[in-house]
Amino acid sequence: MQVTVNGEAAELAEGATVAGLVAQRSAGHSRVAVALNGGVVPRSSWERTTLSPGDTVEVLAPTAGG
Amino acid sequence: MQVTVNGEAAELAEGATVAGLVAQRSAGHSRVAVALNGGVVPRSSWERTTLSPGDTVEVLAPTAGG
Amino acid sequence: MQVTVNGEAAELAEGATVAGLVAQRSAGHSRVAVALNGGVVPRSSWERTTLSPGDTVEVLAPTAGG
Amino acid sequence: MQVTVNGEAAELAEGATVAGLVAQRSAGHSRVAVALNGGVVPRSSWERTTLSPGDTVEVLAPTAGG
Amino acid sequence: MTVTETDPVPTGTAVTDPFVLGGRTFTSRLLLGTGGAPSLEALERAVRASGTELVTVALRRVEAASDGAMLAVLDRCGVQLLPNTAGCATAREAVLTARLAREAFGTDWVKLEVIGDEDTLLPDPVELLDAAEQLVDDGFTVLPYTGDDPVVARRLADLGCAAVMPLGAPIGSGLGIRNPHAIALIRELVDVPVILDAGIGTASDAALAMELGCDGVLLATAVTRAREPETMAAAMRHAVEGGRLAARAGRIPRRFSARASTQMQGLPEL
Amino acid sequence: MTVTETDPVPTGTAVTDPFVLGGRTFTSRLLLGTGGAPSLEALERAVRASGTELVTVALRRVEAASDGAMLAVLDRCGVQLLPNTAGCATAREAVLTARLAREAFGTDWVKLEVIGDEDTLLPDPVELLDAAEQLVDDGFTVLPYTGDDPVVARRLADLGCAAVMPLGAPIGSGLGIRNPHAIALIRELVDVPVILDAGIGTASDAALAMELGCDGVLLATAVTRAREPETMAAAMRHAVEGGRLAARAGRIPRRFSARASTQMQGLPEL
Amino acid sequence: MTVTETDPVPTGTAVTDPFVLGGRTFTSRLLLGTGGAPSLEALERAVRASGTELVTVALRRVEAASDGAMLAVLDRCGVQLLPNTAGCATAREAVLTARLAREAFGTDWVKLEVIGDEDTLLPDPVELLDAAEQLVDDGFTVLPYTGDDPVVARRLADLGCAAVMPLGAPIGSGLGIRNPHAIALIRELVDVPVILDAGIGTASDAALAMELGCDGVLLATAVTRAREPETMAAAMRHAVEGGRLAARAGRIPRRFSARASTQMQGLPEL
Amino acid sequence: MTVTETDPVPTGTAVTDPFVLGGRTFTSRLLLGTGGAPSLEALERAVRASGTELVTVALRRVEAASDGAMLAVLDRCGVQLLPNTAGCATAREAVLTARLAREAFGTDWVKLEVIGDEDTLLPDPVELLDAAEQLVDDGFTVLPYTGDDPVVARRLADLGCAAVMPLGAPIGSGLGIRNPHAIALIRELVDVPVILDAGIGTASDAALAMELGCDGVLLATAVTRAREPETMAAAMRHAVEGGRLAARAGRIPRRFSARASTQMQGLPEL
Repeated sequence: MQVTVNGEAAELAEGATVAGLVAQRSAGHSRVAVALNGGVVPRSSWERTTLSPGDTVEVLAPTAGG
Repeated sequence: MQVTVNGEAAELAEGATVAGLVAQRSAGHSRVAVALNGGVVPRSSWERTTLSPGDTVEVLAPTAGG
Repeated sequence: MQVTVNGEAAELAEGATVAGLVAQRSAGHSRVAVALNGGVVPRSSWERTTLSPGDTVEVLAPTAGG
Repeated sequence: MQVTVNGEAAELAEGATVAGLVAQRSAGHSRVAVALNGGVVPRSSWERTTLSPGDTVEVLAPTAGG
Repeated sequence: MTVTETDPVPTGTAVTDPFVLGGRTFTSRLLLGTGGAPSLEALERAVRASGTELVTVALRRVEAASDGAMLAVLDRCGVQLLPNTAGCATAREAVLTARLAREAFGTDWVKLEVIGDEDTLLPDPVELLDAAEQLVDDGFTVLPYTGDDPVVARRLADLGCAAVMPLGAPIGSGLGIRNPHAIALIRELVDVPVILDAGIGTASDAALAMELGCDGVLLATAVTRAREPETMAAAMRHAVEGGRLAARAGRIPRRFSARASTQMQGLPEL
Repeated sequence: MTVTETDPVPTGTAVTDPFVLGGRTFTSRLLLGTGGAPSLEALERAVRASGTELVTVALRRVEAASDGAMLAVLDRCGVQLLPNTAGCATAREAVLTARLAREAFGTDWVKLEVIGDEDTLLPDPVELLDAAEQLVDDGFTVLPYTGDDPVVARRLADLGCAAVMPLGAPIGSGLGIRNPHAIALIRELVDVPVILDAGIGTASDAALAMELGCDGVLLATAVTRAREPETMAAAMRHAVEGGRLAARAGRIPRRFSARASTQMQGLPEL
Repeated sequence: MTVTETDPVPTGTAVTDPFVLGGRTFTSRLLLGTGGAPSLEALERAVRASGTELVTVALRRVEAASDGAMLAVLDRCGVQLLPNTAGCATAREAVLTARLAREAFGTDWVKLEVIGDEDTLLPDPVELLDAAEQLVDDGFTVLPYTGDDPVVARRLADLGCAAVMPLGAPIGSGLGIRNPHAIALIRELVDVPVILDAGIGTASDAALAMELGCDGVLLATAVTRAREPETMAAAMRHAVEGGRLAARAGRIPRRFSARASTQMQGLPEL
Repeated sequence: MTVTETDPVPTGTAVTDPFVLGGRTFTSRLLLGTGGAPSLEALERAVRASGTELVTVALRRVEAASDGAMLAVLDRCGVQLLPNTAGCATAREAVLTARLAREAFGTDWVKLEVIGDEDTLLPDPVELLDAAEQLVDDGFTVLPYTGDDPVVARRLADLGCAAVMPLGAPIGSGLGIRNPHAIALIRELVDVPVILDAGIGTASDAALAMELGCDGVLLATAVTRAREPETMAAAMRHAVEGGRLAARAGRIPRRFSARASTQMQGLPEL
């Protein structure tokens, strides 16, 4: 199915979860946060949160800031 | 009847109008404005605007300002 | 004879006067001043002031200044 | 004899020395300097420096300074 | 010293640079407040010496208001009146005051003030923006007194205010322009006229405001409470015109070291 | 933009306050340097727009000097010439230059400059004091360009200089008045006129100089090298007059917080 | 406060003056931003030299984010992380970013930034107040980056922010504190800690912030983009401590003229 | 320079930057005057907290001089004494006073002061240069208190003074550095150490002096007359070290607008 991840179109398998997406994207990052369609997905819900076609996901990680 | 004019209690006759109140209060002032219960009373309505018990009236005139 | 005028060597005839030098140099300048060997030569003395070999002369004229 | 010490007239015995004057004046001060008639009297000369009538002496000691 | 009331317009240079505000064209870029003058005569002399064409006035309860004489003076001086909303602490009060002023003075121009602190008399940006929006929608020509926050200034301009009037320093403080950098940023961020309002203490403050790119200066206390209001009014007139001319003349760049103004070429060896 | 040459004197107020310098009385308190102007026509327009009555000139070797046209322009403007000693590094050179200038220009007035550093063109106080003393003894009306050291300024005044001319910043730097405190101290320490010389970059600098108590301002580069010399000249004229008027008007005191200019008494409850 | 005479290092004086922020007690009053450092090693050296206990971090898309090494460095330094909402232009974005940061970093502290202009990166007071209210209600410890408007600062404090963080000048500009008067007014108007954020360029800027009554200073660029970040970090540590001590020591009053520090009594006649 | 990561106190960074003055090497760049302290105990606490290694003292008539206890305190603190010539108005007096001080204190170091005005206590450059020349010829290590005139400063350096000590403002005024531009010019014009002397009021003033390129700071009143002399002494120690480190660190350039410290790349769309 077609979703948008970090601003770009991505093709995911049906039933793909946030947990799976994070595992696939966040190599080397421990503290990751996920926004789904403008809301926060708590880490505790990653496993049970399945993505749907057209979803917009942001997978974020720490960086330097002022 | 009892009304409040410029922050002080005032005793007016039944049927008193804004026009009458202005005439009584604004000696020496040409450009006067009147607020009745938080709204503006246009000069054109002064004659036909009668006051009711408990009304709050502000009769204002020009002064120096920065 | 050899003199220095405005920082450059100049060959003048024996008996040359300051007046002559000024006339030759100051075309277009009305208010000119002359220094001879570090002193002022007043305009009134130009005619009678003859130059000697080795003299250092500065012929100056007005210009813009701050 | 009459001398001036630190701006005030003082009566000293004939033959009085700078050393004697310092001893008399500089109680509690270790590092003292003496000026006699506008010149410095080195510590090494205090003993042999006798005062004369009319001398002006300044006996100075350390104090706080900016 | 005195200024003759027939005092001519300071120079022909300024009239070549009209000031368009709220769709009207003014010759003078100095707006004068009337508060604080020691007497009506002093006020009239100051108004005339300043060359102002736009003066601020207020509304108060009739018992406390000055009698009609002040308006007679201002009418005689031929100046336009600009009512203010001084003393209002909320958008609601300010909007109502502006509407009352429209009734009293027959003008839809308003100097919008919504104060957020009684000691500093600094504006409250939230209430100010709310009031500005309502009054613009109601057809007023809104001249808002604001802080020197460039983002607030741009929001006011975007709402349709006829100008923005950032402060130099608190009202009546005479501290001048505390943050020239902010005024310069405001000048860059908005397209409407910028009028420096509040804080001016003396002539060089007003000149600096114009050099920073302001289109005009509004002041009251600096003139009305000066030892000689009329003299200070004339000073401010010169300062605003001088500052405006300097801004247009294109100043020399600042240099850490010197640059000779007299040519060194041809320097004699003496 | 242009300034009509018939431009009237900015206000009647200034003429009530004449400027006495070297025994002569001037209307204008602005002294203008002629160096740096892009053309003689630009110079003439600037001189006229500035309203100056006293302009500085220099002496150079005839080959390098501008032709007589400049003097014709200045004569036509009716201004008094003030020769300078720019470029001199010793008292001897400066004294000789002053005497040559007296010959050339027929005036015993001199703007005395003795430079102590080539990059900053700052004056050398030791050579300056020496030259000033010699020239005063020789009957000159000495106007010394000095730093902003109050003690040197007082020494110059004590020597009999007709005025002291402290700098605001290095010549041509346009940095304005780097040390207003020092200028205020000089004003307190000397009884002769104080003329702020060098450093002025724009109108507010000139106004500030006058507000600090200076009796006049001397500038060249700020006008002659501005993008529009004539416009800046008019700006400086206004600034000097405005600053002078402000100094006489008695400014309001500075306050940390605000003071309302609109009366709060009679404020309605809306 | 007292310093025992045997105390070899005056920094000891500062530890008697802890900094309470958001219910926690800190020894250091210097908050350090991590952005702009040339390398992780440079960052670590700067963090250690600064003595900071609280450093800001951000969230970005994983592809663009620095790898975990930065967090490892900060953990090793034992500092608390303070996530920011840099880049957000609306209250909605900022609130969501704060909640994401809470997930990622496991902290409910947030440096709240809501930018109103892309060039100056100045905060938008309206969106900022909106976001602050939502986050305070949601239990966050909110440290808002705001302009130097005292009224906005007080509104933020009244909403329950743990501190207010007014700017000295635009982020990364290095212009220092453009309006010390405004910072002093903010100090008077709010009871929560005031942390000077943005604009600091060098040590004296940081010292001045503390002397104005600020409780702390937050800076990033001034250290991370200095030629020698570690050296500047040490400089800032000294400056913040020195400024804090000076504020507590009670400075001498300013005097127009001099007051001798050496006694004149007993001056000899030489 | 480097800071070992285990270094707990960044003051360690300063010791890598010794201060060579008059052929001796100092760790501290803060010179402290002893005048004005409320008590000897307060003086000792301040001296220790300041970390100074060089303190000024004076000579007065024995009747008026403090008893020997002060010297005992200073000896106990292990600081070097620097006699001054405070109160002298002529070169002759100053030279004689320096020679008397050499006798009394057994040092040929002298802080040379020749005052030209009693109210401002500003130095007289002519007498100062005369005295400096005589004392240098007599083998003294001369540290002259001078104005901020760069040409005078260079003349003093050319005469062989071990340093130049320009003022920031009048002695005891607490006005800070009135003319940073002049101090920066002095730093450029002389090769000897520059020590900012007089005018310092608070920590940020001292930090600024060092950032302008000064090698040290001399102050008395700012510490001795502060409400808490010891606390202010510690503040000044930090400020001087912080300012020195900042000068060496290479500050960021000033920018009119902003530069983001948080990367914008990878900003999420929320």
